[in-house]
Amino acid sequence: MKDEKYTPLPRRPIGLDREELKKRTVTAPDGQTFEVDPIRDYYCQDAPKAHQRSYIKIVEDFFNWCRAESLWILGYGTGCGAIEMRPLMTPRFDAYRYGIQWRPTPRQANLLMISGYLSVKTLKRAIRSYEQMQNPKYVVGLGSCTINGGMYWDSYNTIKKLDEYLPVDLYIAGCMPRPEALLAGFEDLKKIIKAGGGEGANKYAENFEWYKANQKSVIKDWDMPDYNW
Amino acid sequence: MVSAIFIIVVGLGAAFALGLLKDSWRNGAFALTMAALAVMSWISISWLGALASGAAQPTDILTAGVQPPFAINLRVGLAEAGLLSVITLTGLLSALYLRDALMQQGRRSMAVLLIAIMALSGIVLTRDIFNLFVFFELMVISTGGLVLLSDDERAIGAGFKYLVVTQVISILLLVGIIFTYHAQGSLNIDDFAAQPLAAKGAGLAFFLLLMALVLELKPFPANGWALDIYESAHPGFSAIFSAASGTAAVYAADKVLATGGAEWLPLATFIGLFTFLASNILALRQDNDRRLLGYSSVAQIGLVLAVIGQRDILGDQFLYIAGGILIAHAVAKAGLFWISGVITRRELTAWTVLRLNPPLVVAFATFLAMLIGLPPFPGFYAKWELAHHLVAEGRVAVLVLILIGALIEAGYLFRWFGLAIKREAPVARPKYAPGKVLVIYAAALLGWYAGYRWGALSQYDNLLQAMPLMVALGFLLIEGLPARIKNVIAIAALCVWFWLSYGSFDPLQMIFGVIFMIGGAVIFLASFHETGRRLGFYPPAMLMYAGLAMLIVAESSFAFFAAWEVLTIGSYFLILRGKKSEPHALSYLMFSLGGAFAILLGFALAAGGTAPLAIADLAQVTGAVAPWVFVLLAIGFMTKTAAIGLHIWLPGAHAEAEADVSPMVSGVLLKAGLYGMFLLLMTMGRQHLFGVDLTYVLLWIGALSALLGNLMAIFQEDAKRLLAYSSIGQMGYALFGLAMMNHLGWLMALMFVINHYVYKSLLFLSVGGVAKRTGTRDMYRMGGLIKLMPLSFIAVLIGIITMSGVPPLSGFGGRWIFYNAIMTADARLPMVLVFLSGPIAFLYLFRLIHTIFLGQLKDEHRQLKDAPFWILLPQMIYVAFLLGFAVLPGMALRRVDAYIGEHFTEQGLSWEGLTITSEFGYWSPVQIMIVIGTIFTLLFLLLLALNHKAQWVKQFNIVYAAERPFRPETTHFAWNFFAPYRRALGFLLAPLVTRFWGAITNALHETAEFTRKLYTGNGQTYAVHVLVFVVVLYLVAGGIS
Amino acid sequence: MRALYDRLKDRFQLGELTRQRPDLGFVTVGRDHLRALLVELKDVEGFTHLVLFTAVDWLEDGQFQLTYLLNNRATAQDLGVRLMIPREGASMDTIHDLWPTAETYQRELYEMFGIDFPGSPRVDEDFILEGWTDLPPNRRDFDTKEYSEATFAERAGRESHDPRDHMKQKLYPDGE
Amino acid sequence: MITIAMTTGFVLILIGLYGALTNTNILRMIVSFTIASTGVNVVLVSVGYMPGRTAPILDDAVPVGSATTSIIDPIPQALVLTAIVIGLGVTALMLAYAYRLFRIRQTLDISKIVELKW
Amino acid sequence: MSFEWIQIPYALLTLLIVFVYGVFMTTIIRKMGARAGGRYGIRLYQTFVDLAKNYALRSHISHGIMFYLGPVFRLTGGVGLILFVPTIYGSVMHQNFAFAGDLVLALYFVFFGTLGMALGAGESGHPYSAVGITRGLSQMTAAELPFVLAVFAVSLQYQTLSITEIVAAQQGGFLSWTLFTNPIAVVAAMIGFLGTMMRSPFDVFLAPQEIPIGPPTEFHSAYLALMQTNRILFPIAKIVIYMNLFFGGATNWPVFFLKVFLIYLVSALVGVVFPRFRVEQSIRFFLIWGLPLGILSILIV
Repeated sequence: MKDEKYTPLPRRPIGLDREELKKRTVTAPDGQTFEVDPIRDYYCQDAPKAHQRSYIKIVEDFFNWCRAESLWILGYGTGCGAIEMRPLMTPRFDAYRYGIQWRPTPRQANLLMISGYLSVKTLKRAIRSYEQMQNPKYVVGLGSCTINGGMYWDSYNTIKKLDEYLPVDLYIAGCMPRPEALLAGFEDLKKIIKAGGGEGANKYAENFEWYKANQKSVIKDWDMPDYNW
Repeated sequence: MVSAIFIIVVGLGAAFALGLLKDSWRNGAFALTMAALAVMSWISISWLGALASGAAQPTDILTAGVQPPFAINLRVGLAEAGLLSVITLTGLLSALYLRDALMQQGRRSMAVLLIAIMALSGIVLTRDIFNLFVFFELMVISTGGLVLLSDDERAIGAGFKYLVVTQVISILLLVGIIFTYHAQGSLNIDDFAAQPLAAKGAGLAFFLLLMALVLELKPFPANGWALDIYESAHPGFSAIFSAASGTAAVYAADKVLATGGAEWLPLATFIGLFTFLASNILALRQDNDRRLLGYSSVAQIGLVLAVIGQRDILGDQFLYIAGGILIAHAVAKAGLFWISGVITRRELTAWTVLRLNPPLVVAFATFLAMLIGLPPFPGFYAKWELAHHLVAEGRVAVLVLILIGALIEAGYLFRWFGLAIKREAPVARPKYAPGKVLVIYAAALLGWYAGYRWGALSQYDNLLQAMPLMVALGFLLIEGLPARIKNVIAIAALCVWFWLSYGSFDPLQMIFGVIFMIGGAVIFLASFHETGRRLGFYPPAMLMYAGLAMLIVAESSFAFFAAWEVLTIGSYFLILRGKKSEPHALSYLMFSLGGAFAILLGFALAAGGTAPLAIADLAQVTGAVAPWVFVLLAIGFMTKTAAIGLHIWLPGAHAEAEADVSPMVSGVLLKAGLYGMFLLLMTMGRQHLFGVDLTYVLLWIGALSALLGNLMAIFQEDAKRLLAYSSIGQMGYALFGLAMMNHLGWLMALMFVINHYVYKSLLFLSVGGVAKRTGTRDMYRMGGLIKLMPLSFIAVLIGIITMSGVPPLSGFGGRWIFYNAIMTADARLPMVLVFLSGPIAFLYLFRLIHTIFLGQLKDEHRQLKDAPFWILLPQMIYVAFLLGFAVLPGMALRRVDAYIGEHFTEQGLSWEGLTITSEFGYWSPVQIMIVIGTIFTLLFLLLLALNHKAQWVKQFNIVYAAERPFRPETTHFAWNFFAPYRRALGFLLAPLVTRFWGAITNALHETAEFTRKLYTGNGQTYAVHVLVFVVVLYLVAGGIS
Repeated sequence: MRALYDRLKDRFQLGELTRQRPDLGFVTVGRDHLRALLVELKDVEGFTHLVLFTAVDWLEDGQFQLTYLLNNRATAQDLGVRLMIPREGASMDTIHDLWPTAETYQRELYEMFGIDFPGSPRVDEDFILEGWTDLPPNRRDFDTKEYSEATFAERAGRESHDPRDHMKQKLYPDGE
Repeated sequence: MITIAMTTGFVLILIGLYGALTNTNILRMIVSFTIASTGVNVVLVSVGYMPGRTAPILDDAVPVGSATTSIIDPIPQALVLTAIVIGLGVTALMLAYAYRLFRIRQTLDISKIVELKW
Repeated sequence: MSFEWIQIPYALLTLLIVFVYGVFMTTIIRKMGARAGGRYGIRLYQTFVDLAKNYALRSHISHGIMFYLGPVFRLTGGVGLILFVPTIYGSVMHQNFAFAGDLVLALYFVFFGTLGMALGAGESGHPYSAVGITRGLSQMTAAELPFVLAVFAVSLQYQTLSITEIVAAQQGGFLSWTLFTNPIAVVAAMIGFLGTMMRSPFDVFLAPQEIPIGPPTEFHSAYLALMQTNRILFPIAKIVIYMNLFFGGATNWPVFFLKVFLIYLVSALVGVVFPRFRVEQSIRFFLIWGLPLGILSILIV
């Protein structure tokens, strides 16, 4: 039952129309004026490239082993899973002994944990962080929310299928999965990587158009370049 | 030879003749007046010429044909002739200047003018005290008449006050005359000298006579009337009142004093000094140009009176000294009053209008320099001689007071000059009456001529014949040429001078010579960037270089001091050119002049007499005076190196200067102070004062400068200020090295001299170029310029690596020598400060490069280009030199090492092969370079192999906690960059020194503000001042005798 | 609480006082008296803290109910001031000058209910929802399930149950 | 005699100065200064006075030959004459000033002419 | 001393040994930290795996020339420092390139890598990098002070600036070590040592909690790998200087390993016990505790 009488209230421009991203005219110190286009001038516009394994197999296997044994997680929490991950650092679970560490910056991390439901707003940040990580990189979805929406199945603001938007390597089911399940999940992820299956970044680059279309279909105020370097 | 009496005859006759003319025939009357004045001037000048050349002898003119005392006699000697020339020429020029006013008032005013000049001449000529009274009264009456020439209605009140006071004075004078006559039985001055005053009453009579004459000199505080006249009278007349009347009155006082014997001289000295100091202090608070000039006049006459008070010790130099000061004062003050006449408004800032007429600015500067006694004007020679005489006779206190007064005077005069040059000028150029302007130029030329004569008479070299100075002054003449042509000439002049003189240099002079001349020429390359005519840049710049050139070759203390003052003045004008540099240039000048006066005192103490002193003879100074000489000279030199405590001028002066001036005043000028310190330590060595080793004190000063200079540098937001504070620190290092008094310490100081010249010039040029492009000096407004200005970035990078002493560049050499030097130094505590300051330097250097070139590029800078070619060119030369010097430091230091070895036998360096070896360690620049270069290249290749396909991203492609920046301004972390450091060590930055000097200047200003309330403006109060002055002085004099 | 109500009742033409707990009560007030009442409560009666400012959609009545929940720290009392405004063209006076925090609540109401607060700072900016273009989601005529199905991709094979029936089924499969 | 004259002269000077410094009316000041200069003149004359001698006018009463012993010192007399003349000139000038001052300021009160100060 | 070509392979050998030992040391120290916290800690080969992974990452970005060169500067600083200091006393093989300069060179060359690193981090344009740099530099300047004073005291004590000669003077029983002949200087130097090891309580400029990781925020893959390599080499290089100046140097590799381990242990033990200082607190700490000791040490020599 839509209310026909409702007229939308005025909103500030969003997306690429927002004030900060509009072209602005700037006066240089010498008095010349010129135009600055924030998106074009301040951000790299290039699309991501797929990086093929260019090494001979044994080297690639060695590297994959290294990658598997040195999983650096981006310390980024969404939803309730953020709480479940913390115990992994404590003496009780001690994920370090499996080569798992937390890094505070996506530049240095390899593993993005989506630890629960993703609202549209958070999805934007998750995509940005993912794109700022370096290839090869892995995504793990935690809990039923990332798998099929879970209890947020009819929410107006929560995505229900993470792999539509990011190349997920592994889901760990549960609501929420306990730390033990996480450890087991990491072991599975390691197996995938060692087997050469951790090519999510390449998949993302190869299907870039598809992922972007999906992302943009839910993120109405797309206000960043297509790929966040 | 026409008898001098015709001066009086012509004046009087013409005045009477004017009375016969028709009132409407004004042109004729004016012509007659001018003719009469011209004749009077001609007579005076011809006498002067004849007496000076020895063609004539001093002559007595017996007016009634009988010998005195039975008739009045006049006398023309050298002094009289000179003063007559001043008076009559002032009259002549003023009459020309007053033409409009005189024509308007008619022949009566012309007659009064003639009477005035005649009366003043009479005062000089006569030897009879009652005749003196008559001429004085004539002067009073004619002054009363001429005051009315003014357009200013207030002049009438001032004139009346004047008359009131002169009534009192004439009562004193008459009573004094009659009792003197009673006691002496004669009115002739020459008779007094013959028989000393015996009777008790005679003392009082002479006192009254003397007081009356002294009161005519407008002594403080009995001079309110005179100031009112100065303020309100027509400037053409004020010129006469200041230059001619003052001159005549001084001479009258001198004549009478000469007969009174030595016991009256202290009184004259006291009055003179008191007036000189007090009037100068009072002038600080003036904002009316003519009243300020009035105070200055009063002060100058007081100075002359003080000099007269020293006539017992000055001997045959008395005329030279007193005359020098008097003539400089007369010419300058007349000129300044004349200039004030072409300026319509009376506040000091109204003088900005002069800027529309540059020759007038030159004249203004000339007059100011003459007043303060800067080279090459007569006052300079007089000051030098006076100082030496005073010191020779132990009257150091008098000298110190004179110098303090002169410093204050320089303060307000140059503050005024700064206002005139820097405040906003009106756009429309006013129409100057050509006659008036010509008169002003004539005065300026006369000033230069007087300078030349005094130079010729001096027992030293005539400064105006010194080649560098002549070249610099020559730039005044070619000021009309385009800047680039002048720049070529300037570079050529520096190179030619170096080429002509380097043959005679020892290695020390060689290093400084190369920095001053060749270094100066390299900096001049940056000046090619300026187009147009660039008025007012080359004369001061070349004046500074002339001073530097003269400084290196100076062998006597006089030559050294003259060069020092020349370079001070040149650099002052140069610094003053900066946009907001007005207060900083002034404080620079004040510290420099204060330092120069300390040097003067030091040299005078060292000479101990009037004989010329060779710099090398400083080594022979011994005894109790030696440490004081050392202290004074060191203070003088440290004002230039901006040692802590004397540093507050430097940041502003260097920061506000133009892009190519900053390296001149920082890279080059600071080294003059170090050169002085070198000479001082080389000749005088260790001195002890109160049992303290003075070099130890220097060690502390150097260390403190290094620490605090560096510390202050890290908190600057302004890039050039940062560099300026860093200069304080760097000079502190050099001073520290020198004060260690060992071989390696000196070598390190020299290394710093070379390095500091190169990297500070380099950095100032780069920062200046960047500031030119970005339009700001605030570093936090810049950022991310590396991609747009890569060459400037490279220059700054090389500069800061060198400066911070990181291997492999040459700064490391300095540090290495430093470590070796301190191994044998005795004092260890100050070293702690130096150790502390080393890493701090790293902080501000990093800040410099980071906030300007790294971080986020701002919107408005996105399309900047690299600095202009001509500013980059010298930078690239410096970069090349630094790289070369890093590998082969021996090319400069080897010879110097040997040279220093003559002074310190121990501890040389061994320069064999590629390795430099000391007693303690070793250092191999080439090998370091190779090793570091190889490692770097290999690692770089490794990274390239791994990473050659890197994606180049733009400035907002940063991880931002999953957010994104919107504006570069809010993303560039730059402002208050070292906040934690401020929290930890900010307490060291309390501006104690600034507060100290601020308190002194405030106290002076408050004193002036308080004291000038004496001058209530009421004529009766002024008369009371006069009476009280006489009574108090009588009591004081009684106390003295 | 009652004493307070009696003091203010006539001056501000308050509606009935509803006391939910000894320390929590609600009153209704007309729009004309709202601001005066809030000022009085804040400055005189010691209700210095705006705990909550929210709305309820009475779709059937065509009205929004606004609730300003105030807290008096000294007496540990909460007082809710309730106000009905028409749903169509909903608009209310801003109170951000009384409580700066109200600015945030007003942004929320603007975004989630479509209630305008003219003059409130940044009220037209995105608050929680970024780039929302549909009906304000907290209006009851907005169908969130329909929107969700239309907008977000779904994974096939998901079953949804009514929680009550499902749990009953699961716990008591026999039907008891 | 000399003492009386000289004392009178000095008293006149002091009266004149006192008058000049306490009266704010310009005309009164000028009169006071006239009194003071009269006093000065009296002092001048009294200095030259020698008891029992006559005026230094060489006429029949005073032959040239005995002049040196019979006349008083002529110089102060000459000085007085000059001083009187000059005093007259200065007084005239002051009066002229007073006139112009009154014309432009409409007052003769010197304490009000203080626009130039400090 | 002069250069011969054979020294190049010798130096490379030293470098290799130090590198391997450094990897091992880093792991051990981290494991000790973990054990102090009750954890098992990383595996023995973990440091090496991390390094290899970072070298092997496939994609890279660059913010500019200095960003690219920063890690190169950094590692050059570390490698150079090792090579400019003789590693094993009395061994011809492990004199490295000490002929190029003495103690002063070593002291100042420390800044080389710091400067390059700071420039690289600066060009990344990340404000957190700049914040980290100001904190790091501020703290480093204060921490260097007691160390430099102690070094000067030692060179005064032995009247030489040559590291080899300082080591030579300490031979002949452990009682002739500087540690026992000049204990105050050693204490001062060790205070400075704590400050430069980037460990708690002086690690605020890395501050992983407040500002993600400080200066290296933007560095990744191969850049990060170079920097990690430096983090392995540099502490050893630094400890070698300390060992040579204060602890009698090492005449053979086992002694070297032992001494380096023990000195490293000092900072590790302090690190696991004490919480973190703010920057101005650590500056004050060095000025109040380190500086007077340093001054005392040069005054009493």
